[in-house]
Amino acid sequence: MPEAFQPNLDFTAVEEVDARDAFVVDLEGYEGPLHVLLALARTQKVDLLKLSITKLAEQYLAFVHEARRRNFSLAADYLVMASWLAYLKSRLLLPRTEKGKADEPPAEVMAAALAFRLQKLEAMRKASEALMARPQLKRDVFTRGDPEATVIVPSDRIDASLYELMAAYVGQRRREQGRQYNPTQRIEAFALEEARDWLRDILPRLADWTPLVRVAPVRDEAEGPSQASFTASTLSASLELVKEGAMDVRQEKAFDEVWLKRRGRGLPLELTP
Amino acid sequence: MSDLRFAPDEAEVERRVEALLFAAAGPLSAADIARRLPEGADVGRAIASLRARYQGRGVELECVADRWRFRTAPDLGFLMTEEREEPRRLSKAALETLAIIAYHQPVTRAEIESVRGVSISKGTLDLLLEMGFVRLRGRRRTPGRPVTYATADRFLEHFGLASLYDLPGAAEMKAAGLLDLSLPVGFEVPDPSRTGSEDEEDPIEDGEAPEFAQDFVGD
Amino acid sequence: MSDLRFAPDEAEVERRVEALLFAAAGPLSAADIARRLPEGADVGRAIASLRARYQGRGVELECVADRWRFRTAPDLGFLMTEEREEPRRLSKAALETLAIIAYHQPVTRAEIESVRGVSISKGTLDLLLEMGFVRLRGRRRTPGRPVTYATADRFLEHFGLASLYDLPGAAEMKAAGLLDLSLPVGFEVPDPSRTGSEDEEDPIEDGEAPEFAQDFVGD
Repeated sequence: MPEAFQPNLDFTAVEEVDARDAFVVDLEGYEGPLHVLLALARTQKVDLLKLSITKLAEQYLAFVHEARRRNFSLAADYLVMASWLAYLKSRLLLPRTEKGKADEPPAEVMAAALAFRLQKLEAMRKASEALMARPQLKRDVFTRGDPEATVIVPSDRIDASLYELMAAYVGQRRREQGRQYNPTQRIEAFALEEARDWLRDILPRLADWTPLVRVAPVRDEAEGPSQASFTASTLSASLELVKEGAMDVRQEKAFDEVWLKRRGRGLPLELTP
Repeated sequence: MSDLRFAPDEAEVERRVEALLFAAAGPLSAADIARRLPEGADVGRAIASLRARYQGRGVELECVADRWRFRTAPDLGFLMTEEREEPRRLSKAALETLAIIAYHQPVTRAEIESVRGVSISKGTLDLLLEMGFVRLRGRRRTPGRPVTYATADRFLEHFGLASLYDLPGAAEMKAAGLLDLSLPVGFEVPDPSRTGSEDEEDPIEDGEAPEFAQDFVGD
Repeated sequence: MSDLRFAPDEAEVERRVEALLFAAAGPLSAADIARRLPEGADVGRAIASLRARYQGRGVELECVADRWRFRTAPDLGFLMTEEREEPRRLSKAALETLAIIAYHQPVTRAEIESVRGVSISKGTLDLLLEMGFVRLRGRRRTPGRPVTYATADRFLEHFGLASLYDLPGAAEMKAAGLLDLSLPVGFEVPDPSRTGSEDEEDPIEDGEAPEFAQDFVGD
């Protein structure tokens, strides 16, 4: 069998992992420096409280070094941890007689704190594993597939008085009266086409500004469109003629009289407010 | 975890059948069960044994259309109902619909809608029927033979009325300050006890309830 | 139908409790059950008796989140191929976060981050909230009034835990001081001055849930 295909079934290989190989640590699974530290600490195979922080610091620094060698960009917090560990290591190696900065706890305390922190993370890691190992609903255990729905019998007591019933009735009848609408005649509108023809006919006579109401046809019979319709359609048609360049329309201010005027041939479109 | 290939003993088959029937979303046939057990497992025996085991318990094994399922003992059905304690408030729509039915009965759905000016949601009439305030009364002898609605006994009981004659009329509404002089002429409050001529209607026949009410009719 | 006013004997109470638990769509508390039984019925005794009766059967009685439910025996999970739901895979980060919340609750986001040494992505807490495993519990009475998180009943139900005391290894961790969020001096962590009592929290008010969770609050 060719050597290259020999699968490595020797599980002790995992235990022989050194700082350099620790780089195989899945960076996606272990999101931060603490996770990497924990993975490295496990390779020391000791109780986390007996961990050699000096050795761990060396392992971590080797890890960071390896990452750089491989041009693997590490997030800033990995580097912060690296410098903190380098500092901690140097202090741990100092003779005990030399004191650190006054406002700083002894190096041993800092090391113990780190070990404790790793222990906490380890505890949570184990806890999540223990949780996942429990029988889970709909994976390992199942509740009744076809529960019998509880029939809710509605309360007999209903909040509704006779007064409310009467009020509800009267309220609606009132609204109904308000809605009554009996159109007695067909509404006829002054058609837009007619309005346009009408305007074109009288256009020659609109040499001066003329109010809309005097341009619109005047209703002279009881039948036919209302005066409002005559006026409205004439206004609409006039706007179309403005667009065609045949006339100008102006209004001094809102709700004011609308004035119409024929546009002289060749005059530019007058933009009036 | 048990090994599927290892032939389970009788007691183990029974456990498995019990678990399968319990977790299933519907009744299972013996074949359904057998399919999930190792070959040769005696499903019939396990079912018979389970049936005996649950006999007289709060839960029983029942056979429906050749399929098996657990269900609570029939005499304990009353436990599965839950009394709702708070009084229910009728929605505005329900109260208004009820008022129209009360005063204009027998009335069709279209007529109710024409007074209300909006269409009635399916749920509103359902609710009134379910509560026993309203009943289907008959079919109007007009094209389409629409169903007519009327109040049911529960309506009178709830509002403390001896009969429909006692439903307050225009005079009482006026006295209650609900009607005033500004009301247009021609406003009339119909007298429901007088309009209910049977001649204009056919009775509702069994099983021909309108679709939207079928959940409640026959309860 | 049995008469509710007639005091049922022990065996009958057990039958009824059995029927109620079987029929229920979710776990029932002893109080839920007692409410449906005649006064004075010894629900606790009936539950204990039922538990013994179903011990080792295909279906067992289990306590989750202080409530009771029947469920299939854990060793028979392999049979339920049709009923099994593809579990939503939780990432390692989500699992760790869930464990930290479960073991340290009530816990703030900053505290979760201090245990893990990295910031939590928005999606992680969202997912746990959405799955109903985690809920917003209150606000810590510290500057900034940070929101605290706790597990929801659904978490206990999913993992088959009777209460938070039954979290695996919780007692040992607590004894080892591992569940204390205040770390020894000299290590940079956010300052979580906490012991987990309600006094230090304000309840979450309606509508003031942090933005990312608002879809889930109030469920």
